[in-house]
Amino acid sequence: MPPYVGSGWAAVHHTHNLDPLLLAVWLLPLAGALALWAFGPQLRRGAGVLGTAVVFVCFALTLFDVRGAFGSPASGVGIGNAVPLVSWLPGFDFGLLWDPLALLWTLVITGVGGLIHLYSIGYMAGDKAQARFFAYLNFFVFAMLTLVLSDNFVGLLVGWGLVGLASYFLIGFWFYKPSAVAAARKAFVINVAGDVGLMFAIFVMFAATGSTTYADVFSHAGTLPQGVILTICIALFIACAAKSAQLPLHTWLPDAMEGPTPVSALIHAATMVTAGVYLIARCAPLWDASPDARALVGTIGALTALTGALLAIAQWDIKRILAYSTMSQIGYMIMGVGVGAYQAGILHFYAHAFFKALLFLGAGLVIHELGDEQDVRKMGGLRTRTPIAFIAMAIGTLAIIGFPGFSGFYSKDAVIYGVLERGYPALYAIAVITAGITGYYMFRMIFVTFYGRYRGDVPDAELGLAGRPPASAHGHHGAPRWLMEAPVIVLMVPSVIAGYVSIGGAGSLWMRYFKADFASQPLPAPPPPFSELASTLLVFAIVAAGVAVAYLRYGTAAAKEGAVARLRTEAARIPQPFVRAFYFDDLIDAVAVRPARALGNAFSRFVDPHVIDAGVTDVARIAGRLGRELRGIQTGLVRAYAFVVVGGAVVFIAYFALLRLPR
Amino acid sequence: MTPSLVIPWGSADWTAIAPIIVIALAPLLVLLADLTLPRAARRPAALSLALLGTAAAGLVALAGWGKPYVAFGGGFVLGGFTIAFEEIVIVATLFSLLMAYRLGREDQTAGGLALMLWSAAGAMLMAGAANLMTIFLGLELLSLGLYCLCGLAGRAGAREAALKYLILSSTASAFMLYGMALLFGATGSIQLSALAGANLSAPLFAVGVGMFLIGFAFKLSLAPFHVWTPDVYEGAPLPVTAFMSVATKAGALAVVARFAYAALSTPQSHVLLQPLWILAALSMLVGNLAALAQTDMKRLLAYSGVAQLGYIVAGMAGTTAFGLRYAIFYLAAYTFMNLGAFAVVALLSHDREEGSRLSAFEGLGYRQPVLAGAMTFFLLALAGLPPTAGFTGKVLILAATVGAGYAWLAGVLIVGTAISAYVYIKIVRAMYGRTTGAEIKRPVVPSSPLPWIGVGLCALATLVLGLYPIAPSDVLPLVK
Amino acid sequence: MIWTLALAPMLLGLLLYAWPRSADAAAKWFGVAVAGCAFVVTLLSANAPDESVRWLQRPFTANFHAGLGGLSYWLVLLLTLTTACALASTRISRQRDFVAQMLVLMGAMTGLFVARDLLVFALFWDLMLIPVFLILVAWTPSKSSASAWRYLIYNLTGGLALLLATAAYGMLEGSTDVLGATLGRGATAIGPAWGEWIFAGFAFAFLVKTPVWPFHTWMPSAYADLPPAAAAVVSAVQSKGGLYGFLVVTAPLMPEQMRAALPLMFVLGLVGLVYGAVVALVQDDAKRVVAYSSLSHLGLILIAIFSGNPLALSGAVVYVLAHGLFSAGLFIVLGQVEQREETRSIARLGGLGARNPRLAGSLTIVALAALGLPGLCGFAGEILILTGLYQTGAVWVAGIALVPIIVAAAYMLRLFQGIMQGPEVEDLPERADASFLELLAIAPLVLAIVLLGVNPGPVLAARSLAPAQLSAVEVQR
Amino acid sequence: MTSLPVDISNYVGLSAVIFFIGVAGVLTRRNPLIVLMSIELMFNAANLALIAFSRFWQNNAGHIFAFLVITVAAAEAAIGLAIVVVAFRRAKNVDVDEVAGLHG
Repeated sequence: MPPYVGSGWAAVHHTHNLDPLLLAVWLLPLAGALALWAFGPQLRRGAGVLGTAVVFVCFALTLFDVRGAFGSPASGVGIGNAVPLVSWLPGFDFGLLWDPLALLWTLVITGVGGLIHLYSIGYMAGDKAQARFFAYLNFFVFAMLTLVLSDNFVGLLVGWGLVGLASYFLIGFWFYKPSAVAAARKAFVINVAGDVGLMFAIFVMFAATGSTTYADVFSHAGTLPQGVILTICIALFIACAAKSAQLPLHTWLPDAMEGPTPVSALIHAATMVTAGVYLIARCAPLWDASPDARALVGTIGALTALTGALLAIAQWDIKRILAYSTMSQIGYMIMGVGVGAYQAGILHFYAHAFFKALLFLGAGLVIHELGDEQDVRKMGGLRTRTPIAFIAMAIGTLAIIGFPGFSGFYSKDAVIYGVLERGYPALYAIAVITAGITGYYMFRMIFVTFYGRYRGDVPDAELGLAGRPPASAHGHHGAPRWLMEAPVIVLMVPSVIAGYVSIGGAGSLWMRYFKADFASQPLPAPPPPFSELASTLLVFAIVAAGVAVAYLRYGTAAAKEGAVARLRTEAARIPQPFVRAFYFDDLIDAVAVRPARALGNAFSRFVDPHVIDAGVTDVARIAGRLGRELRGIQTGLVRAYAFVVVGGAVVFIAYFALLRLPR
Repeated sequence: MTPSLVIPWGSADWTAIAPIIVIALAPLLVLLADLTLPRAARRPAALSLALLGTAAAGLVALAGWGKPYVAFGGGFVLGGFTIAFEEIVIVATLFSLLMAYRLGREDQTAGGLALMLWSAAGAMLMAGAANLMTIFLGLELLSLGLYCLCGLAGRAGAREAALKYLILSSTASAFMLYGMALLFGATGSIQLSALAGANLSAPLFAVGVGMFLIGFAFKLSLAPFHVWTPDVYEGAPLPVTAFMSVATKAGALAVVARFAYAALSTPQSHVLLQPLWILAALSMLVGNLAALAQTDMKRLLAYSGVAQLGYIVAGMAGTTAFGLRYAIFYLAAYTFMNLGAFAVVALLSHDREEGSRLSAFEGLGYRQPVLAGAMTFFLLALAGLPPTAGFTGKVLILAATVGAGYAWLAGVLIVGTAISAYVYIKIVRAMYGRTTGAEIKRPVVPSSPLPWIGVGLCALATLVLGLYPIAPSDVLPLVK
Repeated sequence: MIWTLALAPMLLGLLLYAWPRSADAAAKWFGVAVAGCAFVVTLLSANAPDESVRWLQRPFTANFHAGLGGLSYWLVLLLTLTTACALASTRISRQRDFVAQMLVLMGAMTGLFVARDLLVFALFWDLMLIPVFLILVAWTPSKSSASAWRYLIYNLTGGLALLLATAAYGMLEGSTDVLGATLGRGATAIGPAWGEWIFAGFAFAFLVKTPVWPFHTWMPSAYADLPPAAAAVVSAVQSKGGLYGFLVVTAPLMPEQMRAALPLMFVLGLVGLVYGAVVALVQDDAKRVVAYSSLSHLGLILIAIFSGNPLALSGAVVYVLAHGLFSAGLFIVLGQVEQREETRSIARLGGLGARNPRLAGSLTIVALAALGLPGLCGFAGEILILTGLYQTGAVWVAGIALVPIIVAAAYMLRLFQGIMQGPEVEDLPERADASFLELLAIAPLVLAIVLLGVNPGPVLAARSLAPAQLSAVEVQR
Repeated sequence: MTSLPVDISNYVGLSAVIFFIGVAGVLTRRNPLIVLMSIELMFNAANLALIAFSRFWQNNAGHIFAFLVITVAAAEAAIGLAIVVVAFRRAKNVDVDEVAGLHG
């Protein structure tokens, strides 16, 4: 094993001072959530303001520490320190860890989160339960911070579970909708499956190292057997797959779009679903030590990216398009961090958080404007009706397809080339193709939504939409429009510039930020057959091709004219595998859900009453029958009794008469 | 043997049987009072005198504690063992008397009370009897009184019970007597202690033991010699049933115990007692199973008694010293819990109907919570549930059987107890369960409040014995 | 003092029958006050010295020996807390009689948990069946009392086995005063000749009481028919008697037999774990869902106890308490739902959350604790148990035991969503949301659920009555 | 102990025969009076055995016992007849099989 693996973790400085700043950042959202939960009804409109303020305060406090990330680990408090909190048993110690990785995630959670809170004030203004909504949002922020700030795997698991819970709450926020209830349950159960993976990883690492803290586990990373590390990595990756919607545990993510749009933006795009990326980056020492794990995770990431992109093509719901695109983009990130291109993968997370939040919030503006209409077939021509949304989504689209100058360009190219650099040409090929498909489906969405003629007044039947349940409006009124537009506008900026931090190669701000976190590993020989520039050009060409196809199909004047008929036939012609999302739901249903229910029914209807209980009831029945038989013997006739007595006596005497005792 | 005109027995011999003399003389006073006193005072006076006489006998018996003596040339042995059984008989008599205010017709009451005391005297004689002749005498004294007592109610059932008891019990007595004759023939002595040295291989002896045990298995209602019990218990008047359920058993048990411990205590002779333990096991099962289907409280208690006697006899399995102690302890516990249950039944009876149908208990928990509570307590005790003497007694019996190496008997005991739970708790359920439709309204006019004393004292004793078990400790040396 | 804790509630309960019928409603608060006082007194007597009164000297020594150390302390706290909460939330006909029975039950169970003598343990073991049976027959909705009989016969059979084993143990060892660490000689391990039988007796009683598959069929009907308050106490505390027994009776006294029984117990526990989970998935009666979920959870604890791993044992203790807290909470909240809507059918209920947010909130928290949400008490137990199991080398056991966690999420959400979410059902009675008092009744449980989940530290130290004895069975690998 | 002398075994054999005649009578006869007589027969069989053994052992105890038994049997007969009279006072037939009101 190379000695560098995990060596940095020995240097983690444990302080016994509780960093008040850190504690405040961590606990304020919890306090906010509790306050909103307890006093929500009294707060009325103030609930949103309170919730938003709390998150922005956390963001501000976090900013104080950014500078520390570039210096050396300070003594006392600040970046680079672990703060112990509670200890259950040896090996089960809980504390907070404040390092660049955690800081970055905290910034995104509180920053993007704050903006989405702000946006929600407007979006949820008409909802009676908005205090509850903000309580959940604040709770989510707390949970996510727990996840990223924990200095150990059990604490991570706590955060991991709590974000799943927050996600459940928010997906099922409109709990009177059966579809939302089902989606929430699905999301939660699949996330618990992920939690279970993480638990298994904890078992293995505890058995191997006797501890669950990052520092202890990672300092053993170099000495553990390959098999153990691979087991840990696979178990951890199950958790990542569930949380970050990787194959085959991704099926909950599109359904999760049942939640309010800000939720989709915050949880199911910007933050929670990238927890898997965080986890792998956090566990870099383990992945560094296991080439098999790298190959596996990289492959699944790539396949997820491709699957997501392919499925996004066939969607009509604007949020589901974005959901599949999220899945696809997280596939990129996972592939990046999976193969060891940590900085690139994280950069993609960082950029994606902005542009995907922007896309969702833009979509939210549209949905809001159209009274909760989410089907793009009922849209069209919205460029002028919702200009801010159009601009936002255009910027977001350009960013996501990697248009030069936009944030996605830097991050995605870094990931794609990083994969090639680390010797995975097959994955590279998938990544490049996926980029092309991304260009196609994103522009398809833009064209169908914003160009052409507005189709909201076209009868459903003409669009091939007959039979769908009516959209239920959650009631929008009251809030000024700028309240929603302001965060969108703010988000446009980082969506463009977020990638600039990585300009400058190895000496860039980005690389310096992570200098202590990811050991630089030698790249495998031979070097890639072509340079990064060539790769960039190749990707650009393929993306351009994808965009071009989208333009030809949806963007030309002719296409715009015949949109209604065209959409109708196209919807009918989508191949079945795409409609059924490649049968993943059916697979899970057939493998897990139905057998479990069948087993349960068999046990409760047959085994319990007719097998286990049968013996017991039989005994009772036999006893009762014997009792009645004995009653029958008792005829009341004296001579019968005398016969019994004498008969007994004869047997009795016979025993004694036949007894032969030794003298 | 030199003939002598001097009666060979001194005052110590008479002192030894003083309690028996007291309880045998008291009926004379009872009858005298019945003859002389005005009509209205007869019943109370007769009952008071009977109670006083019995209590006096109890005190006199206690005075003999710690003064072991072999009286009447080995015919009667006084010791802790004897006194323990005597006291149990006396307690049973006292509680039965408390229920006996309306025993028979008004002009029959005094006679009935007298007969009960004489029967008690017979049982007490059995407690101390140490030769075959006194055993026979005690047994017949006990039985003859009971034959009459059984018929003392104005029901056809009572007469039937008397007839059945007469025929079957006499037959059993005849078996026992013939067994005694064979034992005498095999050893040439009527002393139980002389049997200890007998030639075990002689068939005469073995068959004698067998026939002797049959007689007592009948008296103890051990299955399958229990067939008479339910009918007789059901037919006889309630106080008589209560008396029989304890006093007869105590007397017979004393004889069996003495026989087992004094005559057959050698390891070689254990095989002669083996059938007794098998009968005990059978009784536990048959008694509890048969009780399952009963709807009359007296019949149910009859079968329950069959099972309870099975437990007691099982305690003596292997004739260990501690086994005897715990058997006596359990007998004492059984006395209180059983008589307590009878006292509750007595309180439920009114007019001519004895409150012994199970339907009389339905909804009792809501009509008479205290009485129902007491009944629950006694039933729990009979079922061997804490915190009662029944629980402690059962632990001790289990310990005794396991300690003596009769684990299979302990196993049967557990099975029997499990069945019995249903029997007893069924009544608890009737008292507290949801009643069908409107709650049953029954006029409760107890014929006499006296059984309340019995209920209270029995409950107290059942609780105290359960938590502070005073196991008679020095009974064994006095078994001869 | 310790015996007072057990006896006073029983006496007060019996005295309650003298309470005037006209003040039926107030009887409940009397009960809450008694249970609350018991809780406070227990809380304050963490270091109370053992108490002993002589009972039997022959055929073996048995004393009324009580101690409040170790696990006893926590279980009595759990008992008194859940009783107080359950009584406070109860609304039932003939309240006076009900409270009286509940107090007797509480006293009897206190006696069980403080007993340091096997025979006294067995005494209270049987005693605590009686009030539950009486409650079942008197307040059961059906006339047949089938559930009551099932409960009684199963548990009594177990109790008798326990009694026989205790008597045999006493005869062999000469004393049953062996559970405490401070008094009496240290118990010796029983040899193989009798040990198996005695262990079998104990184990049977404990398995039935817990209950462990396949001895569980008394449980669903009993839990379904018991009034919610009683179901809460029985499932939360009484069923812990079995696991407690394994922890404090067989583990220290019969380590050899424990080890020998390990494969069997692992199988029973695992089967129960999966069986309970999948059956809970398809039950329509809300209380039966909880009942079968208990079967699943308790199977895990059984495995943990038998594994002998220190970590798993610590986890078992946490999970014993955790299960007590959340199952009590579940039954109480479901009882409040049933009171309002007069049904427990998940298919029939729905959408209550819209008008009963407080009720929904309560149910959310307890259901989350039950499904093992990280951060709440159920998780703390699960992770310690499973980590310990894996550490012992029971890799497959730990792996299989993970599956029911996923199923638990499914059935608990099905329970919660089926009742609280979805469209409102038209023809259900409309009743007010949980009152402030009802919230207050559940609040202590919720607080305990969170506290235990965040820091089970103080509980972890209390793995047994006598830590020194337990080390004998700790299998270090 | 060796087997009994010939003469004693005759007595014992006779008593056994009488005893079993009594048993058979109890089992087969339906008239309660004859049943009572059969029981007396069993008692007297025992008496015979007692006296025979008493002579064999040269021991008075058996004789005394026999007298006791005779006395007791007399008392028992008296009570028995009384009970029979009471039990069958209102019955047409004197038959023990008619008396079966208590059963189960």
